[in-house]
Amino acid sequence: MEKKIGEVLLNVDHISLAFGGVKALTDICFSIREKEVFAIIGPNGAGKTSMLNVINGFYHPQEGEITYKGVHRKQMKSHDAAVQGIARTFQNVALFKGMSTLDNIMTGRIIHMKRNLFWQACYLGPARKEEMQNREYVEDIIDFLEIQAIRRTPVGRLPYGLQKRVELGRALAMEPDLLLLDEPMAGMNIEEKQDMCRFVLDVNDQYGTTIALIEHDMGVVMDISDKVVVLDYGKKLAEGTPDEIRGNQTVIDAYLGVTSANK
Amino acid sequence: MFYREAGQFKTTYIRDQELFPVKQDRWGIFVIIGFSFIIVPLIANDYWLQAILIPFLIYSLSALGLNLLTGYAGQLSLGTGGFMAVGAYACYKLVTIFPETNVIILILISGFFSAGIGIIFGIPSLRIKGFYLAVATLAAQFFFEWLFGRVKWFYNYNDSGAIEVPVRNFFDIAVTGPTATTQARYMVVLCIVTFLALVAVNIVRGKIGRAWMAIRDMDIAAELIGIRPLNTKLIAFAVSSYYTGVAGALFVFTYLGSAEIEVFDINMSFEILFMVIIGGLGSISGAFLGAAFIVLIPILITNLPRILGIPINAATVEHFNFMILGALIVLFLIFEPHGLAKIWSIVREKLRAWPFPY
Amino acid sequence: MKETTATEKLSQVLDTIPKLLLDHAKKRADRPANRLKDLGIWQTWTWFDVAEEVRNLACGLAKIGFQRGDKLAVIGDNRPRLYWSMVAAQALGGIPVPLYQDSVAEEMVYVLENSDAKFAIVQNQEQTDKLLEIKDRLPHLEYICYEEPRGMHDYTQEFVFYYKDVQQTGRAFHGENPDYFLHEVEQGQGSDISIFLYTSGTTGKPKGVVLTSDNLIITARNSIDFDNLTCDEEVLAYLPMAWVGDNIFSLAQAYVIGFCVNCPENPETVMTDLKEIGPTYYFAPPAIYETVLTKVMIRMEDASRIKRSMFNYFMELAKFVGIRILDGKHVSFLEKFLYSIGQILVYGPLRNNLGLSRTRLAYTAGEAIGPEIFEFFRSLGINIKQLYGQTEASVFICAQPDGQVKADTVGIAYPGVELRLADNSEVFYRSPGVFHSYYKNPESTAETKDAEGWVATGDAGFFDEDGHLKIIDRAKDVGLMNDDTMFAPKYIENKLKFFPFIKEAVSFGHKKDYVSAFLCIDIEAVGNWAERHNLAFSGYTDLSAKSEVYNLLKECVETVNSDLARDEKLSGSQIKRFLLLHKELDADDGELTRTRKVRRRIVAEKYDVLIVALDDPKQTHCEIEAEMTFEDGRTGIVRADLQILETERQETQIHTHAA
Amino acid sequence: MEILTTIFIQPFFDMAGDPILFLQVIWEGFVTGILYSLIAFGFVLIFKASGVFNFAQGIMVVFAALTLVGLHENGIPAYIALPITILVMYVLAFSVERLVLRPLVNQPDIILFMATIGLTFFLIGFGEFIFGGEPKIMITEELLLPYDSITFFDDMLILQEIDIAASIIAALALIFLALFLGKTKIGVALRAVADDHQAALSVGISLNTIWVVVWFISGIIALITGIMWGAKSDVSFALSIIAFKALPVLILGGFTSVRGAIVGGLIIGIGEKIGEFYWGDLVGGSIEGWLAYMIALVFLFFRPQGLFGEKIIERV
Repeated sequence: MEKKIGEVLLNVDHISLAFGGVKALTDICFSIREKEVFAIIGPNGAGKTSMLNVINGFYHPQEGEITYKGVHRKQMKSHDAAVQGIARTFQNVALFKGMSTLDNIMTGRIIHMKRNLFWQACYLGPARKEEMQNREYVEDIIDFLEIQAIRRTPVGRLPYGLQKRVELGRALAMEPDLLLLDEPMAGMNIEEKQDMCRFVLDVNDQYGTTIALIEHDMGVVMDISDKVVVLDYGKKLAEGTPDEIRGNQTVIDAYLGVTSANK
Repeated sequence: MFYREAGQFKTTYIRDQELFPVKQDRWGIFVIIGFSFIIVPLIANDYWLQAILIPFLIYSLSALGLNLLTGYAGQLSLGTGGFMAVGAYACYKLVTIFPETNVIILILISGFFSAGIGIIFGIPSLRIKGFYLAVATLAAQFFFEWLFGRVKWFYNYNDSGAIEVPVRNFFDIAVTGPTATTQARYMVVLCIVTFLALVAVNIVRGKIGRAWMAIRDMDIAAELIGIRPLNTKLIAFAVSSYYTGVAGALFVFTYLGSAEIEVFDINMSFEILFMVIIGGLGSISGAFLGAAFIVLIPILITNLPRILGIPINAATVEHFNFMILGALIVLFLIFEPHGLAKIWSIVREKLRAWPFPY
Repeated sequence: MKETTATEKLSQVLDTIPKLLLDHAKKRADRPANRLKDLGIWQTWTWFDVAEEVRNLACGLAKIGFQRGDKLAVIGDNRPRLYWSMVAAQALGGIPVPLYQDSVAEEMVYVLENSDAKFAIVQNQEQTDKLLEIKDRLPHLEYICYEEPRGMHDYTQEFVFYYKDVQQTGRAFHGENPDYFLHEVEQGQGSDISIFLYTSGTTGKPKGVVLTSDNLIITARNSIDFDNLTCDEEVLAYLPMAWVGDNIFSLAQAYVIGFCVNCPENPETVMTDLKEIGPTYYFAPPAIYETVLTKVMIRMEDASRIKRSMFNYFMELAKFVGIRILDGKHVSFLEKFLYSIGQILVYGPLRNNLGLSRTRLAYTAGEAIGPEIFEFFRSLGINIKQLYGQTEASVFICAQPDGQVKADTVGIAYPGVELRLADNSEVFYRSPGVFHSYYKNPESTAETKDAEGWVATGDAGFFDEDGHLKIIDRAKDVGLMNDDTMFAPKYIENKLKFFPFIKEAVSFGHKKDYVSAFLCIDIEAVGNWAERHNLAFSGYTDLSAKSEVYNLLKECVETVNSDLARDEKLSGSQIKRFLLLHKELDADDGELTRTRKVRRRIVAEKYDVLIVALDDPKQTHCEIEAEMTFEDGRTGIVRADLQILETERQETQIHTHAA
Repeated sequence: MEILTTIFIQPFFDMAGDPILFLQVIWEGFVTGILYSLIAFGFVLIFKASGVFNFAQGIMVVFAALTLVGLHENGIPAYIALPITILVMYVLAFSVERLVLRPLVNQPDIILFMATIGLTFFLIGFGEFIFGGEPKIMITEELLLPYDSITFFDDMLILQEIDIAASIIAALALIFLALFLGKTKIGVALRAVADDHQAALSVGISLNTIWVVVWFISGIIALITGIMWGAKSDVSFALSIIAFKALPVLILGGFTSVRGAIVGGLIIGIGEKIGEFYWGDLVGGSIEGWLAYMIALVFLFFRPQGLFGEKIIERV
């Protein structure tokens, strides 16, 4: 069925980023629209992750500007980005090892919890009510991701695939408008990948979340994304629909050829 | 073995997130609390109360405070002694300035002073991490050792340089000062510690506790999900210091009766740290277990030779104390780095799975 | 006893499930009626809530166009909402038709088509898809209603409804005409058709057993008195809703007496959910009890030696003491004392870990249960009993009263049930539970049920010395030996298969002088045994050929013989000669059905040579070559020379020594 | 206003007013600074090589000194006592590696840190048990260390010879170690360990050996420090306080930078002496105990990675 792509949600305008002398990103422009599944692809070290880090304010670009929900910003603290509805998952799972699945996902609700220390201390009245409401919300996510069985398991003990799923859950708990996924399917077997694809798509049209993802598996990218941008050595190589990208010669030379070779 | 969990199902989140969801645990804790409130005051003699139980409770409180900071929020601190001192001296000044006000309230208030100090010394935690921070907190330790030793105003210009606890009543029962009975002082300590322990549990199982653990486990990820590192860390420092501060006040007011700044020296900080580590980082019960361990060991070492009738002079005992304590620490770290709390939880799991091995 | 009088008084009026529901909604409005493990907790509905839910749903269905006599198919795991939809249908004078949720679309076609279901209420997307796949072949099926919205957002067909939307409509509808629902319910009578239950026919097409409200409710009342169940029972509904048992245990009984039915989160979590709920009243087929037992033993293997020996000691003790205590027999003070220690150290914790701490009453049925399994649970103090039943009887035909429980009988005739044995020892019964008819299948109805309402079970059996019924086999399979002693292959084979070492057994005796048998070893069990007696072997065939193994199995066979010797009727059918097959009986080779039942005819002709050899007392071994399918699907010929062993047979002896 | 002058202006006038005195103060600071540097150096060595935050460094100083003096008290001549002490330090290093480090390998840092505190307690108990708790006098003469004092500017500036000796020896020690690290195989391996353990192994020396060596070296450094310091005050466990004085040096210089340790030591030493001398009285004196920390903290605010550390780029 046809899903409606909305207005521009996030606009990246001539972004350049360097560490010391090393240029990580050079003059990158693209824009992500609401309800879109937007893929960033490129060989290793192409600056994909750096791009995400810039978007959610973890890195601060030397040049260029980012417009999110119509607001321009040069610099932004990562937690502000979170509060404004940008959530993300990480290339190598960044869960809180000491906590259970449930608690990990609950941390995603912190930005939505307002009660102060005093109420916390009594753990009744408003604080408890708030706690319960958020628990309910989180349980919906747990149900959605089909991880009921591991609710109480410390995430450290979970297999990699599940950890990725929990991490997605934590991001969802933030009720993000823009969800950044850094290689959500890396190191997964076929079934896990299929599940993850299903979840990503379901998130996209059930929660109406805009999704920007980095992924190596071309098949996956071409299947699920509406728009693809290709990076190489920190520069933008191409941008367009999956089909356009498939057709694009430069991309094939620089990248697709390579991966298909070592596949 | 004693667990009968079949049929203990939860129909609401409130019941599901109770402190002790398992009935047997609930009973256990009630028994312990009931025992310490009712039976102990009746049966325990002065030696037990004065030499073991009161210090045990106070140390537990202090260890609890440090555990919140180090075990939950992951910020290592070596300044515990200093923060305790702040609590103690603040309380002393308050009591002398407001003689009419109820001393227990003052004790609880004096915690806020150390909380404030804690925030100030917590500020570096934004820029520096791990051992750098630990060393930084030593500044607090030495600064306050110096401050309370040098500035006479803090000990009301006593010639002795010590702070003497005045007699104060609670519903015309003396609870502090020379005339207060050990029972009375024990009850005061017990009530405050129980109350604060409950509060601590509530904090750590809620939003704030999770924020702390998030920062502890992976600060970057925590920040990216919208947790503000500075606020979170500072709250941790404030709460932690509040606990240690109150502990300090109790230490002087209900345990020592009079004290000089030396009691809060660096070794105090270490003892508390030992309690936290041996008890188990990131566990409330650990604080109590650790405190019990550290309090009891020296008593054992001191009394064992006497019981066995081995003649041995006090100095040597003192030396043995140090050696054995040191050795024990190392052994503990080698054999159970997660501390007594971990051991207990293993035992508990075994009991739940009984007769199965796991 | 009070319960009884109460129920009798009620029975004047409350003769349908919906009426009972409304009654509970009045009498025990805020007692729990259903629970579902969902979103991490046990969501609970009181009887009042349930009445609401059912009413809204019913009204909603009516609004859409549900009329009296319409059939409503119900497909899904055990879910309160699905139970409610059955009740809603009954309230409107319709007929619910529960289906097996795991059957594929193809298998559903027949039932849906035969029952001409007009409505279907299904659990989720998966089931909906099945129906959509076959819908065009089901002219009657007009409406599909799904319970779980997950993944359903782009199902835009106008005939597909969301459960809650239907209830929404219903609420509105009820607002407009408040007395509609009550009026509909009042129209219902005990004699009305209450439900279609399709018997998963082992042979031929399934048959739709038609049961009336009276069938279900009267049977339920009897059973409640028989086991004096109360409204405080907790049961876990985890067996297929299409199976008659679930309709009695989780619906009829619950609605008559008003206890709470709990539904697991999903099929994978049944065991944990069982432990959380701790049912007071529990039903499971023998297979489940068996797996539980094996799990226990496996887990105990890893326990420390002291713990293990303690465990074994107390389990031994329990075998004698526990069971006697349960049967109210006398036990010495010392034994009582030891048992109570065991209670603390082993039985209590064990029951807790199995989730059976609170279980007052447990039933097993459907197949014979291994004595040691049965004893294991009873020795723990769990009052597990056997019952013998059929869909056609609304379950209950025979059951074991408390205190008179045996591993190998199914007990005495149930209250209100008359029993009769035919000459070929087939069991006939007559009871208030006897089914109305097979839907659209008069001839089979006639075959099974005669004019006076006697129903043929198709099972052969006999009464033992205390008048307990013993089911031995399907009547048609029971044979006669040349000396006219009864030969019940399945009975013997089951006894054999109770031994862990024996995977499969096929016995021959019909029109023969003596009974002989093929045995297939259980490679797991025997393999372990071999390793423990460091006996090297290269594979299945090799292992079965070992003489040590033969002797091991010989013991088993002889135990069975001495067992048989205790029934004068069967004593003659002791096993004289047996051999160990060189290969496992395999569904791929057509020797087993997919449900792992032996196809004796096929086996018989395939291994004709062997049977001949067995029948000829002079032969001590026999050449065989048989085609078999290997793991990788290749087929090949396996050649083997099988040894044949003579076994001890014993004189008939009625005096029973402890097992 | 009055107060402000006394804090912000007066002291500098005093400095300018009596430059020789100022020089004297700086010299004092310089000497203490050197000793701080030595301790910090031993500390850095261990931290680099085994990632252990060795809290026992200060106690090792005392322990070394105590052993030396203790042996001499029992009639063993200095020239024998000294090598024996060195041997003791080796045994210590060896047993620490065997009994503490090896069992705790791969444990989180805080655990190892705690272990060293445990070690500290043990050594205190042990040392006092063997040699008794009462303060002792360092055997300066027997070790042929000078103990006169030289004076300049007609007795205005007084330098203790022992201090000069101390600085020279310290300097020598540092140079020697620098060479050792730079030239010898072990030294190279040792520096490799700091970067990554595999590399170290490739050099062909087992981690355990390296750890023993490292702890031994810092043991010797401790001995040197102990002698010097003991010569200035007396030998007792009160000395271990200087260990705490060395810690701010570490924050300042960075845990892993040798240069940092040395420079930091001097900054702290001189800084706190000046602070004490010119400002101390304003607040009641003897502020040395914490001034060092304050200096370090203030410093950190502007350079979190310490004097010579590189700026850290965080990754996710």
